[in-house]
Amino acid sequence: MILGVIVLTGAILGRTMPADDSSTASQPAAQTSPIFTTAHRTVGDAVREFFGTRTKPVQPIAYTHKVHLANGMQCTDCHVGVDQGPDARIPSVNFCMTCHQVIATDKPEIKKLAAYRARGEDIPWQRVYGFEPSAHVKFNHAPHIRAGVDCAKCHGDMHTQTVAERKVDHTMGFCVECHRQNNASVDCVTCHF
Amino acid sequence: MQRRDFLKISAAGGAAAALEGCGNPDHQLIRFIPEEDLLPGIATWKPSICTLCPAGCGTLVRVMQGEAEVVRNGQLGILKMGLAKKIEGNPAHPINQGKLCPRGHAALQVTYHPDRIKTPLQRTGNRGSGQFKEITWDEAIKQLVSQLSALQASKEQGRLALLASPLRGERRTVLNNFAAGFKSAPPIEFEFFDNRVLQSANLQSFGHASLPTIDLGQSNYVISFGADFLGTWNSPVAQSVGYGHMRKGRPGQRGKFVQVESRVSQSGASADEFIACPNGVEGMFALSLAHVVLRDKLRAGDAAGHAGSLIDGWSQGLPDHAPEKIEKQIGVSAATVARIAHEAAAAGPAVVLIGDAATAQTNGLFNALAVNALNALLGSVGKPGGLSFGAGWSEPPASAAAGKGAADSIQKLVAQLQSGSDAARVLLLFNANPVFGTPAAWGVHDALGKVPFIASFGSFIDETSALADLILPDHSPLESWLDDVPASGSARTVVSLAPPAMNPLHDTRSMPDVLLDVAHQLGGDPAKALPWKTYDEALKATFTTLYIEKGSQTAKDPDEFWKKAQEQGGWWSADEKTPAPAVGKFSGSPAKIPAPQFDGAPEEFPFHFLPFASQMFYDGSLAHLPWMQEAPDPLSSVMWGTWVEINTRTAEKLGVKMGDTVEVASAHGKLQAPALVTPAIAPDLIAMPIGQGHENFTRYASGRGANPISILAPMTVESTQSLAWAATRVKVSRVGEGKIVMFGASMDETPASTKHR
Amino acid sequence: MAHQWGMVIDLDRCTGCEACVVACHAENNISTVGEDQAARGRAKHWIRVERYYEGEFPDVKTKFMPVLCQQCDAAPCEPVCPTFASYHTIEGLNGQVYNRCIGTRYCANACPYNVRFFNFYNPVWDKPLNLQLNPDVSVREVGVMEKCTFCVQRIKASEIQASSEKRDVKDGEIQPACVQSCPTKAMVFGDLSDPQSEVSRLARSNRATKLLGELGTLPKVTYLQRDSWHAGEDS
Amino acid sequence: MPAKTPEQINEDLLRPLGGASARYLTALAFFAGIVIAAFCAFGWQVYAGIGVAGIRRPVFWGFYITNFVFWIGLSHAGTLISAILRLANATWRRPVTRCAEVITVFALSIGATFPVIHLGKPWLAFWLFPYPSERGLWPNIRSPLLWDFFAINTYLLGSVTFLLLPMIPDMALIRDRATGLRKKIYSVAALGWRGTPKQWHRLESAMQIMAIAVIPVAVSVHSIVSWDFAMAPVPMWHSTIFAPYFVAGAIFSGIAALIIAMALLRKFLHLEEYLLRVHFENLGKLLLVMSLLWFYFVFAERLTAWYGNEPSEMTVFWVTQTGSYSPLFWLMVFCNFVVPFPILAIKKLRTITGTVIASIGVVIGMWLERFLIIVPSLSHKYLPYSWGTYRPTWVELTITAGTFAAMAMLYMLFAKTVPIISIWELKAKEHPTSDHAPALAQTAEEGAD
Repeated sequence: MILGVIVLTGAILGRTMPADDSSTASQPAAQTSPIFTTAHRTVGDAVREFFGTRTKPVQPIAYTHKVHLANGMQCTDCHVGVDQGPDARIPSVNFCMTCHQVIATDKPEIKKLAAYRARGEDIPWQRVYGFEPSAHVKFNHAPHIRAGVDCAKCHGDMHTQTVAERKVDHTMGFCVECHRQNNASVDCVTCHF
Repeated sequence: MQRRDFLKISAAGGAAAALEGCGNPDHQLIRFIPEEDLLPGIATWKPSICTLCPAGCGTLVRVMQGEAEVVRNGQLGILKMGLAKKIEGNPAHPINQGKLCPRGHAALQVTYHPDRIKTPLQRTGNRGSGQFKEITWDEAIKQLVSQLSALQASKEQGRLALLASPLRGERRTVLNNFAAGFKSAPPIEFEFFDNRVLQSANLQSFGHASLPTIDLGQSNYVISFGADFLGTWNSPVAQSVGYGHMRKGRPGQRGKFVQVESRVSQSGASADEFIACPNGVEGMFALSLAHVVLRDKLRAGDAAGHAGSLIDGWSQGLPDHAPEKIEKQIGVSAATVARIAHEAAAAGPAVVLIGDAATAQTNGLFNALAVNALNALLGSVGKPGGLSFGAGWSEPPASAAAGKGAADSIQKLVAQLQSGSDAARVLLLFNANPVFGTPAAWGVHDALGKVPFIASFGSFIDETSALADLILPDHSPLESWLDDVPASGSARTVVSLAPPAMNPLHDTRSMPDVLLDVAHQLGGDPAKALPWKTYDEALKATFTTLYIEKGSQTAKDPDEFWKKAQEQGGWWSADEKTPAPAVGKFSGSPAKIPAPQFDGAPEEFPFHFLPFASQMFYDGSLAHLPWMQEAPDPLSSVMWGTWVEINTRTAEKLGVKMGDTVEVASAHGKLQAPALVTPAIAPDLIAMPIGQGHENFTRYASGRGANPISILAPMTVESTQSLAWAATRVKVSRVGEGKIVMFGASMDETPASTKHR
Repeated sequence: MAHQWGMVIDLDRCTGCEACVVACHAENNISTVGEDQAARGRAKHWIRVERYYEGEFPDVKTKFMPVLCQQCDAAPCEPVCPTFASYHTIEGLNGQVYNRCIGTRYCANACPYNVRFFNFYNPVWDKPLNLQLNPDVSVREVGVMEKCTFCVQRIKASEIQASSEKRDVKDGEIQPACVQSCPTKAMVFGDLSDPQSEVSRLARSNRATKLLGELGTLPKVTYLQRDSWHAGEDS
Repeated sequence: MPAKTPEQINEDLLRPLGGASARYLTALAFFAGIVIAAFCAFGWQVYAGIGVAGIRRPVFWGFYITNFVFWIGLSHAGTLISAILRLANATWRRPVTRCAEVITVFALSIGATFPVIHLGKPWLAFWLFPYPSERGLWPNIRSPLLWDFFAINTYLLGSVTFLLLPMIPDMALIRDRATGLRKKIYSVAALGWRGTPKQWHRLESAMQIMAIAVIPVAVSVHSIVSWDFAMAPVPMWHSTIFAPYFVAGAIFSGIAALIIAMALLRKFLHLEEYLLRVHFENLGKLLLVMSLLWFYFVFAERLTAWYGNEPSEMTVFWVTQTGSYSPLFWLMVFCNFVVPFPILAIKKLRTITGTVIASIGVVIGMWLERFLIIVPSLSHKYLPYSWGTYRPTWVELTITAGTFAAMAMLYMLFAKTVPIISIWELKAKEHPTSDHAPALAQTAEEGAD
């Protein structure tokens, strides 16, 4: 019972972080570094991570994957670099505007896009997938693509999605099962380092 | 943890929990449109140059895309940009050959330092109070131009002083041209370890006013008088690469390394034979080695040529320096001297080095001349496995170094300010920190305080730039166009070049670009002296000259040459041919080796005082880097602090225990620091690392430890004006219990359990 | 057969300059802890240069010895971990799986070399020092044990690169940060399962010893003892 | 001393269960305050990081694991002693068994929290449970910490059963006398006890089985705790003597704790007529034996280390013998041997006060012993470059104080809810299986000899 109480207190208290950010005074010498920060911003974040729940991303522009793919575009047209390295690029507003300078300029979402560019701002996309820092996963797209893993295997069928949704739950079980089926390494440091 | 912190943090945590619904504050920052087109997660390597010490190592910077919080047009936002992530040695660079010292790695933190000056600043509070307000670049440059124009208007151009840490390559040209165009006095160069005594000796002995390039890799016998050539002296990485090769790079052949000094230095620790010798008698020791070589006819006397002729009694075989006669004075038995001389002569090629404390005695110049003569006698000059000079493309003009030290100019500046006649009215400061780097007895701080207007181009507020009225922050080296012309370290001619490795993080501007801008705004002669629009234009012009002078096998025109140099990290000659030995004829006016003088009566001040270059902080200019602060000193393992080295027996007599606070007092000041009791120092010597003791140098270095330079006596090296920083005597007393932070615990003796079996 | 990564450190070359120490900090996102915490023994240096003096001045002998995780084949740290956070990888490394670590610190007690470091607090990077962080390496949070990984991120990157080029990793292709920076080339890294590799060749030297070899931990780091100079040996 | 009637026994032993006095409440509040402070300290540690404790490199285990071993050791007071005495049919044991068994349950629960408290991430402690997860990961059965986990849980389960079984008839007794809510609660606890011969028989055989089963479990628990240390190649840890040494030490400290608990109960619950000098004297003799045994083990451990002269072991040996830890070492010898030996060996001194003084010495001494096993070895492990020291912070001190307060508080609460002396066993004559349970009067007479 005591153990239970401690575990619970731990779970709740353990992973929060003080909100105060050192003020940006112009006087460097007066500042001192804090001894610690906590692993999470808030108690809520800590609890959410403990139970593995994530908030749904809200995208600033209702980008539709369906339409782009239906028009014959490929994933790698925008997500450049996914076959070369760990991450796929999320295109910047400039990249979108190479086409949308002329295409569908009257649509409300495209107007939003143009407005961002006019203000000199990039689109603040929110992450859909991605691992918690405390999961310490070093995922690398390129070897997976070289091994012929279909994008949909991990991201769901984007032909049916408008804004990207978390269709696949990237749990460790999901990864390990696929690795096992394909005789890929399941050594821990394959992904965790 | 203080209770106060607890309450504060609890409250903050609670507030955070309450505000949680507002979402991640990072998401509330706007995102700027990226300026570069980078692939996430993929590293590119860009050549750069290490600027933290004069060695001029070539580096490769690993650049990856990252998200930086930056201010653009007065607004805080997130920008995806290429960020330097790691610095490695450039394998193609002839100096460091892909290797790097600890300081070079930490250069990364200069760019990302939290206390870097982010915008131009104008002083608001009293001088030195550290109160500044942020201004725009237009305002800042306007202020500087108006100050300079005022000097021009009153025909007082000579009252502009420029104070810089030694610059090389095109930056030096820009600064010199600016001074010349403005008709001010030439820039004053200041750094603590300026090596000018050795440069001066080399000029006299060999006709080269530079430090030697040492071919350790092919040497079989290395004798070093006080030079910490594996730690900080001259070109330490190049020398370490050579040392590794000397020790184990040639199958079946292993060179011997003998270190002669009064405290086991970073280099001395690796010696095959360590010979203790009091400070100041290094020259005598060298000459007694020469005596044995001459006496036993191991080499002919005239082999030393001109270098030998400078030494009194050389032609007679140095009768006064027979080891038997001087063994008491140098504290080394005649048998040892004879053995070393025979070993060195037989092993060949042999090379003798001198540097650091051995040249910072009042008789340092003569010590260096003696070692030069010994080198010449052993036939080490200009030979494989020996030392060579003059590989640099544009060696500093001989007159700059000959017979005068940094002290000369800075003391003159101070004297003028103190007397008020011809005193500087405007001072431009380029990273030099003489307030920290000169003895308090010189009065630099108060004198500089009298300058009506000081503008600093540094990236940090330090003891000297804290006096500034205007701060025009420079880019960090990684954000700048860099070039360098190292004078030693490689037998090849090297001209390093690097474009910026990353875009600037803050609202800073490159110092040479600002000077060009200021010169153009002033118009007239200054503008004519600096005809380039930007600094890279100036660099390109220089590389065109270089192409024309040296030619190139790979580039067909100057443009391609310029491009290839940027990709490679510079240009270097293909051949490693050392210039012909500049030994010269057997002539010259002989000089006797004078006895060293020390400040302070031995009765009152029983110990010699030896400040030494810190492996992590060099001359103190790197104390602001947290990696350097936390890296344990290799010998003492001290982190985040300073220490006073005291011999075990001496400490016992003084009743001092490890970590006790002791007071070290010279006739010119005193300081307190924790004691480090060690067997690796002479019993009559007190040593202290230079680097800590900053009053005002970012959050990581301010108010930490004590500065040994401050208590030094204003002694100069005879026949030069350089500070004889190892010529002070001190007394030591225990103050009480203290605190010393060490990474290593018990390291005095290897216990049996750690000995390899 | 899987690679067996190993290292040789030549103490006759090592000058104790600590370039490796700082290179490791830069490569592996090792946080600095500040003076107070350093005084409490919480400083983290995955590789350290141990210095020992023997004798009295002037006959004092100094010995430098870089100590990093020895990646033992019979590692005492591995069996004691209740959650398999510390385990033996296929390539013979002592893996440390941060996300699996619950912080019993048992591994650190069991390790005879004291090369394991614990995150007593969540690490602090004063902005913008956080921008220097290497994205290829995890940032370890509070309560987690960490230690030298032989720069596993570099090993993985080279292996992925080699496999994409359909070849094996070349000898000398992988250099951990310490090896890469070492000015005297005192450190050599490579595959011990390949008898032709530089590291295997050096590990067979008659100067080769293992640190605390008598404990039977079978370290994969080999030290080459200091050599001495004898007059006339070379000529 | 005249034999007590069953009614008197009921009266005397059920009296403490009545209302709480002001003195009782004050003491309870005092201990509760310390426990709350300890919880706050733990909360702070979880929030800020375990860095608020004094542990450091290389002493990664400090007060917490000391407390863990100490409390687990203390837990051997009860169940083990009571089981041995039960099996040996030592009749004088009857008033002693329950207060001993309670010590076990509480000390074990407190001790078992320390491995969680000392974790870097205590909220992940459940990873020690072998449960199926989608990750396909199980705990590492090679880790002594996992052995601990199973051993302690087994022992805790066994001890709780061993405590609860003989409580059933007493619960029934209280149930029969209580009304209202209390009656309902005690009815549940009495598990439908009617006092039928069949029930008595079952109880007796269950007790017999438990007593036999719990002894190897108890021995294994402290052996396994010792293996937490002995399995690691740490100087002075890696020793075959550790398992018996720890078990002996555990029983040693357990008896001492029992003597102190009995003395306090005797004084505050006015049980002078039940907890007699004979009990203290008999336990005192046991304590004397254990003191000698402990000394023998320490001597054997130190002698072999010294004679072997293994350099890394000798470092730790000398640092405890003459170095910075020597004051603690000699204090330990003083507390564990110099004080108890004469007191317990000389019959005249083996009084209630005497045994209590000896016991206090032993509890302090045994805590020091645990500390001296853990800290000096870790702080002087092999390479001298990374030696270190250890100093606890207020967090560790508060939590340590909190556990002692928790013990006191739990004991006080227990004494308020359950008769601390087994009533039915004292009235052994009355129930049917009295053939191997002589009367209390007889015991008292034996004591008077």
